Amino acid sequence: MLTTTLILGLVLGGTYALLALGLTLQYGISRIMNLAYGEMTLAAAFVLVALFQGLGLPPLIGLLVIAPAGYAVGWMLYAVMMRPLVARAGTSGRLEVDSILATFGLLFLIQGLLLLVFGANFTSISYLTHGVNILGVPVALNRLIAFGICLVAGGALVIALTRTRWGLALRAVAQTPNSAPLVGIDVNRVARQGFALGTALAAVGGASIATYQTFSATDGVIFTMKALVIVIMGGVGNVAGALIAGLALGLIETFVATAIDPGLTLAATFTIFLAVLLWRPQGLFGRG
Amino acid sequence: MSLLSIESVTKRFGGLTAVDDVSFTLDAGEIVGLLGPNGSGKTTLINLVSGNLPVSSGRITLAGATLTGRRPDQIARAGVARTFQLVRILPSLTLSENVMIPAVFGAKAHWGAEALAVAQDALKQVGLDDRADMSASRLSYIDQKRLELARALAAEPQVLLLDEWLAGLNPSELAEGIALIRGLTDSGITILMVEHIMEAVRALCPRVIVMNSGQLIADEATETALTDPQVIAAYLGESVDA
Amino acid sequence: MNNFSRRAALRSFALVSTAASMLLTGGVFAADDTVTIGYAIARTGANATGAGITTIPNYELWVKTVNEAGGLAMPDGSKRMIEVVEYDNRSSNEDLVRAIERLASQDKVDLILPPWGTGTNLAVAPLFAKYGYPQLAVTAVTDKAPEFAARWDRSFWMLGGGHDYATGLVDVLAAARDAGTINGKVAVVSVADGFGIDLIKGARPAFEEAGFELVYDESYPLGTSDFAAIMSEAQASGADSFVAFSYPPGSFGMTKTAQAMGYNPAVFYISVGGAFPIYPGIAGGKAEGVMAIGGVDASSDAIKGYFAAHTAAAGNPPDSWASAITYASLEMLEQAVARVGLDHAALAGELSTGTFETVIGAVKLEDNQLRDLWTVGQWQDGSFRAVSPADRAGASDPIIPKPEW
Amino acid sequence: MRRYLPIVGFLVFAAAPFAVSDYGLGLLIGAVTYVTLASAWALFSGHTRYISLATVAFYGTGAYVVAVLNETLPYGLVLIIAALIGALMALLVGLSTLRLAGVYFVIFTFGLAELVRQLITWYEVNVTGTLGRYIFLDVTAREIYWQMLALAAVTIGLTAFIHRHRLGLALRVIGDDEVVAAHAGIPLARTKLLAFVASATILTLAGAIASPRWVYVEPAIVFNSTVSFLTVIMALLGGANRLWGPALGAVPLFFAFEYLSVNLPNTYPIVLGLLFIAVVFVLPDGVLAGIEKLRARWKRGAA
Repeated sequence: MLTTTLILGLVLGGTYALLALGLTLQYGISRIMNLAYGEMTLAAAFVLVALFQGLGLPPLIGLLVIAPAGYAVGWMLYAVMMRPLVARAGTSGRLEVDSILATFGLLFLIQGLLLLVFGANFTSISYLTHGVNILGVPVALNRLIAFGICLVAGGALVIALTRTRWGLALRAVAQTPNSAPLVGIDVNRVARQGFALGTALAAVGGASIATYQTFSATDGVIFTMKALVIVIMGGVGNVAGALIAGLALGLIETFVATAIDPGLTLAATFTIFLAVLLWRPQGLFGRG
Repeated sequence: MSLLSIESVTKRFGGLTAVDDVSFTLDAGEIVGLLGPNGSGKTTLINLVSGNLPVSSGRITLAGATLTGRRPDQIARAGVARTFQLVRILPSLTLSENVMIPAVFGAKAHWGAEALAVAQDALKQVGLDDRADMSASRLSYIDQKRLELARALAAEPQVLLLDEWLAGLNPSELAEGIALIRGLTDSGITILMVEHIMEAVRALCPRVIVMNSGQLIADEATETALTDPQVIAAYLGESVDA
Repeated sequence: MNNFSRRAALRSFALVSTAASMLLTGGVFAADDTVTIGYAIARTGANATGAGITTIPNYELWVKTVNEAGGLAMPDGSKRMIEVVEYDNRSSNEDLVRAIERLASQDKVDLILPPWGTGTNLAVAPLFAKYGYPQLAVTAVTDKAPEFAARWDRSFWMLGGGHDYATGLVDVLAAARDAGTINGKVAVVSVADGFGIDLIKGARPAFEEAGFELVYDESYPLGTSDFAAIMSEAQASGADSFVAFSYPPGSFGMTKTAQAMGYNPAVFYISVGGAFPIYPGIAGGKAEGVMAIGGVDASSDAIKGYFAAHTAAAGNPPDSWASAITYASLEMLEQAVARVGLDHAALAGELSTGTFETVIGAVKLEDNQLRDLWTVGQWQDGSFRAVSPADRAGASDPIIPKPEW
Repeated sequence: MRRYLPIVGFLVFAAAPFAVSDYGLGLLIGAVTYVTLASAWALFSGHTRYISLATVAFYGTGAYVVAVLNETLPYGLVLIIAALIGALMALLVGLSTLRLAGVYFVIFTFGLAELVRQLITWYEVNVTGTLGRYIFLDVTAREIYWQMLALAAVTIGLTAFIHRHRLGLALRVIGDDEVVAAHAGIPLARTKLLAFVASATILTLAGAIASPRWVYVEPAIVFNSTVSFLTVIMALLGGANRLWGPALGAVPLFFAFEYLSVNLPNTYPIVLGLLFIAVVFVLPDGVLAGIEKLRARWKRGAA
């Protein structure tokens, strides 16, 4: 039983972590509190289904198209919409308010477009649904693939952030945006990259969710919320933290569902989330 | 009888001891310079006195009343006012509102015309009384510094803590600033000022306290301190007149 | 600041007076040669999906069908075209209530069609009653339907209550157990909202009375997207019957999870969503034998014709539970209008006492409720066929155990 | 003369139900509800700049209290209990969260609304076994309107009072710089708590007053996070730190939403989204500040 809980929890946590990676970058590096994050993942999910059903493109190939497209969209969004807000805010705290408002508008805009283009129906595809036996626990292949994507994307990000010059610049901007320019970092460029990369990850997360979960055009806020919870638990801008927090959350939810009461899974999530906020607002794995 | 007394005060941040067992006292009406190289713990000490940071151990008293363990607002109401190393004005308020705040929320709790009068007096002391209704966000840097001083004065404090209040001023502004502080001491207020500008320290403070790496290394007359080998050693590598 | 506030107050009055003129005038419809029918339905928000599947396509199909036939027939034999006034209730009851007030007091439409959902239908019931409009509440499942029908005598409740569906299911399972095809253990999960609670509250005593043992009985919150833990607990419980009182995302998620983990209970029952046309696709073409709430007499010509018309108009077939009843409610309205006209009192009386020919057969309401309901259906040969009540004409025999995925 | 304008205005509004249709009254209720919510929200958040997304946690709780108690207690008492529960909840939340700064506070309040919803759901499912509750109260739409109008008047009156009072100044200082506020002698925790509790009590009461119109109540209906978002947007649009700002944001936005849902039911979210983005870019400090700026420019042009 414990093995089952552990494996199911890890698989679930993997999808959570993947969902949160993009948000932690956008929020940590670009300082954009992106309320439209869930809609962005949803848009990618719809595109994946459209590619699969319309063009017969296998989802794993579709991912290779969607990820760079997400990067491009994020890049443009930042340049057109976020950059003016960042410039206007300067060092004051108003960027928080402005980004909440602007991305709230974006949330409606994307949701409206999705409803218009794809309709209000539940959408789902069947792709690699058969089970694979892991230590005696049957797990759907598509979930395993999503878990693998999470590990690859998350691992690559952690390595890129800790081992490369580019990663150093990103981390510098995340931690001290005001002093980063002093050491010759182009904060605007880094922030744009962070936002674009975050959007690409949101797209990858959404596309992999589309392979195993039923969704509809109004589900975005659920994704945003899960991602937010994990980002806060892991520490803003902390990729490794988001990975660990995502996995932990998956384990906790599975544990609560099996050992206590499935009715309390979401309540447990929010309780832990609020407790972390009060006890360690910098995140479980942040400094300080 | 000393007014402000610092008794074996220590502040640790994790493994770092920023202020290490520091003791000294200030008499009423005294103006004392607090010197030391960057990172020696001066600003931390100011933060401990004003309650911005809690002490790790030790005791601070004002006229016999214990300040340690109390919140900044309680310490402010007890009669301690301060300025900040990086100037902190309130941009969305007018000059007169900026200055009025400690008068309203301080020990005397003035309100209405009375508070306005206190604010106006303080603004006059620093020479900003003609712009009382202007938004503080539109002030120049020197005027922001003046505003901050006026705000500290409007608290009608017993002890004024100045954290590099003269830093960043050009020579003529500096002369003005020194004259302004000297004017204050004449009114009987007690001042502890962190300062890097030796010219100002010489001109204003008969006595200095010198810190290095969190420890108090000298508490003596200014002229003595500035020739003290220990003090000079501490400043080595640092530009004294930076 | 103070000065400014006063100016702002002045300005706000100017603004409000513009708004007020908007309140007082507004759209006036020429009601001579057309029949205006209004509805406030969820185009956006949480209810948009349910409304988009069950309610909106049927309203649109019916209006199109009637208008193509020359309009709505009146008692005098004349025909009047239907003109639709539609608002988005944004899945918010506040907006919905206001929209109904607008339809009734401002637009003064001839008829109002109800919104989608149990809570929404209850929220507007006092308003329908206040303005006298008949309310054909289809997509509302509530055990309190008899009370509501008594409280608001022009309201009609057409989808039964949780108790009906729970006992219908228990009947099917009891017959199978008595035949020796399944054991006496049941694993049941329910979604934690009004619908799930109603069903599980009806099901617990019914199962107990029939001698079943509930070896797993848990609820899960609305918005749960991962069912691996729940399904593996149910699988480990030793029950032959898996019962889920679920909403579409849950129904679909549990199906996929069960397939992935090779969970093959003899009875696999889910609730809302199981009768959706997209379900076989979601089940990867392996829907055969899955039971769900609702059902239609798939072999009847009326249903076949309705499915074909719906597919032609909306691009996809209807769901096999509330859709046909929704359409039937509109046919009832159409026939009642043809008999007594648009007078609300007469219309309500006719709906309450008359007999109507509809896609679900002849309908006669009992105490303003539709009681001839299909409670359990099963996917058989690509159609979702009603299996309970077994003694009703048109019922198919259930296939138990369900073929493996 | 101008001093009496708000009073005259209040009387005009109080008499309005006699002149409008039922739908008109519905619109008035909606508009006044959002004026109340936005003004009450701004009472705490406008000056302190703590963006709270917990509006619906209180608003929904108010409605739920009515749903639970409406059959056992007289209506007036139910309202009082709702207000008390809101105040108590705000006190607990405030004590634990008001030291959270900036975006952490935003997220916490967002999570709080969800937690309250989940806990009530779990409690109802597992303890009382009745998730949906009915509110069959003989409160007419007019009475709801008058109650809400009175609450709006009280909220704006209270805001005006606080603006002129030391508390208002303290809140403004806190919004600009908490460190300075503390060093000027302002007790941070107590000041913030006072404003937060006042704001939350009004929000809860607003939910309690509005609830009889819903008839049927369940957590998914009453804890609809859109309400929190709309409140924030409305207050910020008008100018959250001004007395009439929230009202001036709430009224036009409310009517804009109504217009959109009537005339563009299919593209409503798209237009709404574009509208928001436009507001952020064109009127960053709210309508009132925008008008002020325009006037200043016009004056300069004239001079």
